[in-house]
Amino acid sequence: MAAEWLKRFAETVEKNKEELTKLDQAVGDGDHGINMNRGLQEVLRKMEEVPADSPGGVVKAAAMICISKVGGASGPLYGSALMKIASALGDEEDVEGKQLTKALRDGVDAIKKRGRAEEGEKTMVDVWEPAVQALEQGSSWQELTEIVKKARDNTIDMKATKGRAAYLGDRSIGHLDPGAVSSSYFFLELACVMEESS
Amino acid sequence: MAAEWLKRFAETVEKNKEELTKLDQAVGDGDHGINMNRGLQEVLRKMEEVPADSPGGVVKAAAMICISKVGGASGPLYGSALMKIASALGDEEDVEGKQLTKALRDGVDAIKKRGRAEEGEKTMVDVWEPAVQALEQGSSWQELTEIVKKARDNTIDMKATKGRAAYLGDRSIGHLDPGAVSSSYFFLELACVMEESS
Amino acid sequence: MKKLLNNVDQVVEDMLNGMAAAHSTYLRRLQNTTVLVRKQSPVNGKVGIVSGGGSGHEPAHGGFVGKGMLDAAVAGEVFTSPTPDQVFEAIKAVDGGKGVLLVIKNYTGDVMNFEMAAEMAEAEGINVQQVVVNDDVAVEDSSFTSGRRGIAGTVFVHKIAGAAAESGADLDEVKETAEKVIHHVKSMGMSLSPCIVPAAGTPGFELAENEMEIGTGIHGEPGVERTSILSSKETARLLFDKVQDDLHLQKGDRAAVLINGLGSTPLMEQYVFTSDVKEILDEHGIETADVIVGEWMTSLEMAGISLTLLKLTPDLEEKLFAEADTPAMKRFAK
Amino acid sequence: MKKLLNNVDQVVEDMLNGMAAAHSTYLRRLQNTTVLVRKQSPVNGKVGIVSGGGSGHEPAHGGFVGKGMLDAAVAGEVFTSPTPDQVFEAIKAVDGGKGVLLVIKNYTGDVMNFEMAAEMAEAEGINVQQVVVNDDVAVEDSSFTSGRRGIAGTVFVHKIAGAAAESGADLDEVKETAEKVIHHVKSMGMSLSPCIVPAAGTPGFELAENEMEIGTGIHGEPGVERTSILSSKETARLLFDKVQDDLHLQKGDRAAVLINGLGSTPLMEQYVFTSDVKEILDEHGIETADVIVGEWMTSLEMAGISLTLLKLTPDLEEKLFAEADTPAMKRFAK
Ligand SMILES: Nc1ncnc2c1ncn2[C@@H]1O[C@H](COP(=O)(O)OP(=O)(O)O)[C@@H](O)[C@H]1O
Ligand SMILES: Nc1ncnc2c1ncn2[C@@H]1O[C@H](COP(=O)(O)OP(=O)(O)O)[C@@H](O)[C@H]1O
Ligand SMILES: [Mg+2]
Ligand SMILES: [Mg+2]
Ligand SMILES: [Mg+2]
Ligand SMILES: [Mg+2]
Repeated sequence: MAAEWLKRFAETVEKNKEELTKLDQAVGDGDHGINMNRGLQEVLRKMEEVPADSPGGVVKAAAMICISKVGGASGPLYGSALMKIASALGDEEDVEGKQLTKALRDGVDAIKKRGRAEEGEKTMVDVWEPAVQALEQGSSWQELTEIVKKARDNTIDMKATKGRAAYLGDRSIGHLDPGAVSSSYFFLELACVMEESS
Repeated sequence: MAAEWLKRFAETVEKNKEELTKLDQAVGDGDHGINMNRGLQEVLRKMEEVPADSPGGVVKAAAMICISKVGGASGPLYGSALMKIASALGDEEDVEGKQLTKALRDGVDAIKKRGRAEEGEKTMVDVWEPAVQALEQGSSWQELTEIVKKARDNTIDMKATKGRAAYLGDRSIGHLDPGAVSSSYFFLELACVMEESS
Repeated sequence: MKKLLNNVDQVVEDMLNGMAAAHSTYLRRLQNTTVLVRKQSPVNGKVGIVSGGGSGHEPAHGGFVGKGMLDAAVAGEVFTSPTPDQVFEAIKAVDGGKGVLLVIKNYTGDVMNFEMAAEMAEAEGINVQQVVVNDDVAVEDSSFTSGRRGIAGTVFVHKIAGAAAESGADLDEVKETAEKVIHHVKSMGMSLSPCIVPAAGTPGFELAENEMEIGTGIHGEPGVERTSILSSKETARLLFDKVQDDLHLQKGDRAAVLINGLGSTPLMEQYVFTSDVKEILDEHGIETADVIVGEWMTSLEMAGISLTLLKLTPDLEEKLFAEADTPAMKRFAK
Repeated sequence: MKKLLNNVDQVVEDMLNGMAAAHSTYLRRLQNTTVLVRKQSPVNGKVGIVSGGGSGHEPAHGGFVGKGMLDAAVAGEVFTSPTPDQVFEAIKAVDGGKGVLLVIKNYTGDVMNFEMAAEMAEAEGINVQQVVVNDDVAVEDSSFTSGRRGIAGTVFVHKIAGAAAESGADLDEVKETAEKVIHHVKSMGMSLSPCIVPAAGTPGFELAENEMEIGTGIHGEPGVERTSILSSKETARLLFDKVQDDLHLQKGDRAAVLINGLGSTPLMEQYVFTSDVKEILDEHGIETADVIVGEWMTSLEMAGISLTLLKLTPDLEEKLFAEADTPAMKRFAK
């Protein structure tokens, strides 16, 4: 499941690379699509070369690649999140819902710690936090999909106070946050994979 | 007469400044109009401030300004020509046709010497030489006008071997030489002034 | 996009090879990394100074590796912070036993990646300290946000902390010196045209023929205000006023000025601007101990300029004028 | 046209003031002229070296005024040779009794104006010699025409003749040294986009999005060939081949390389190109004694690059590495 999930995440990011870059040009420095795609393509290559034997193993390998290949803000953020998720998943071969939710909680906490960011600052946290909270409150995968999309779109009206968009002050309002959009792919693909496998 | 002539020359160059610059962009570095205009505007200012009392004096003052204000290739060339013309005119108050022709001969010779150029090299010499020869052969001012225009247009088909256009080799063919065009103004305005005063 | 290169994905790799080839008397590339280190690294008994960041700001930072400035520069992808493993390699390579100072420009990505590298180095017992440069007064200074960006003022940090390290100061002293520079240095920039990240292929923003952007960052981040084109004099006054609002230079103060072309602004225009800045400083009775003009912290081919003022104290001035010999900045001892 | 300036007609004036303000420890402006001279001029017992030309090539030539290079630089209007009276002022200011060498780039205008100045100086009893730099192999070498242009190779003439003069050589020796450099130096450039003369306001030529121009001059003169965009590797090979056709470097020869950005080509791209050039030189077994990368002889904001190779002899190499201290080029004695 984890391999399928990250594979689809990578594919979606690749497909939307230009879109992410355009969003980052509006409020940042225009490299978010490039950064994410560089790392995730490497994740794909690695998964083919040395398939990990547990979901935790898959995620851990992806974390290492994010840290060492992505760079920028998104590299350490996704990297730290995935690293914590991997730790929480351990090396069990099957992961059940609760454990996954718990792992994602560790992930979002890692992002908030590393990025010193809270909800409402127009960053990827604004997708991660509502998504994880929904799962914690027992939302279905179907419901998660809607919540993630809404959370993503909510960043439009926010004023950025963290990340590069913060330099724009009020001019950051009216744009989607690129990291929130890539994070929405992360959760949407997860929901997809989980629904299909359930 | 000399003052009127140079004044009209200056005005025509100013009017055609962009045209000259465009011609120089095609085969040179795009400053001929700017160079000539910078110098000739200064000539106008000087003529108003300290009117010279003889045609030779007017031309000499203009020569000095060309040398010290125009720069590039055209500065020393027009400057040297005008200097020799001034010498030939001396400080007499009236200049008759023959003396003028003789002076212009000294002028074109100065250009050829300073520029180490002959006819047919696609430079201002290709207007000066035919123009002076025509006067030497007794052409009327009316006839000079036609000869000068033709000489100017003849530079289109020439391949440049002197000046900046020479760097273009065969690609210089098909363009008017900017210095030939400014020189045509010089002779056309002279013809005009002489006709009117005759 | 018109660029002289071979492959957009290889541009940093190719560039680092070019830098190593051109400046082989100064520096070498650590194999399989994006790190340039001083030829003889580590320098024993000297605090090592490591800086770096996304590429596209050349000569920063590789051009400042050498005597009296940096021991290592870590290059990320274009406009993208380098990753922690690369920074860690740099730290290991330059630690001469007296510890290592990281000079970080204040961007979330840079801060996080360098911090992770510092954690890795500390785990290996290397003494690492860091300073974060945040000289860009275009951005509001607020403790609720990630704060101000680091831009061209970083060059003064390299120069002056580098002089401190070269003179044998210990890690705390070098860090203190760097922090003093950071405290005294303020910058602001503007741009006339955007730049194109090679892998993106399109400009980061667009400006009409009669527009300029005030307060642009060095990564093509949009600025804080868009106006119709101002003259050099007006621009100088606008940037000076903003910098001065923060720096409060007094009559009789000594300052160092750094005029930084962002990429495609010719030196001709930079010198016109210099002349206007000098006039304003003279008006205010500020003594210009040093005026540095050129390209130091660029933004690919962006057209634009930034103004940096450093308020000098005698100790900073002494270190500013200390000998330096690097590819991009050389200074004879006075 | 988007430029940072105040008045297109004042741009040279303003620029010279800026250069004088920024580099006051190196040079001063001769009042009411467009001449920058070494702070302490004339240097007694030293041959004076005067160069110059149209403006728009900064840092050339004012940036090379200082110890070990030029004694004076004369600035003309943008891309327009300075006038004889200005050159004459420079000659007078730097003659320290041992005579003055004029280093002229081979353009009809420059040659004529400098020659007229030399005539004026000789009339006043000053010993003046001149050399004409013609390193641009893009142009056919012919005695029927005005011959080849002088471009970035001029910087090597400044450096090496400057070292000769600094070492106390007499006028004939300095001239001979300069001529030897001229004989051994060849260059060729290309451009990706044109430049705009401020007073003209429109570009000198136009290039489509997929075109580049080979052999462009440094004044926006059209080049010799227009091709679709080549990679850096292909460009390096093309320029190298043309230069090598004339220079005939042999395996084991030592050469100095000067990579010159024409204005808006970022250092990033220049270093990519450097890496490709180095590879070609290595292939040919040519030893690169020195690689100089940056902006030395620009063409306003033109995008493009030129490659200059100087074939070294032991005496040229020694002078190339001699100490120099100027605003734009500094070199520590080895
Ligand atoms: N301090 C932070 N905390 C959480 N997320 C952040 C923070 N800073 C930036 N981000 C996220 O990172 C995204 C930008 O990533 P990217 O463009 O790859 O890096 P960079 O900003 O370094 O260019 C932003 O859209 C935002 O979602
Ligand atoms: N050697 C020469 N002899 C005669 N005329 C020349 C020579 N070189 C250039 N010219 C003339 O000068 C003109 C160019 O003048 P201008 O553009 O002002 O100077 P520059 O070429 O230095 O930019 C040419 O069009 C040509 O007519
Ligand atoms: Mg980004
Ligand atoms: Mg011209
Ligand atoms: Mg980035
Ligand atoms: Mg010219």
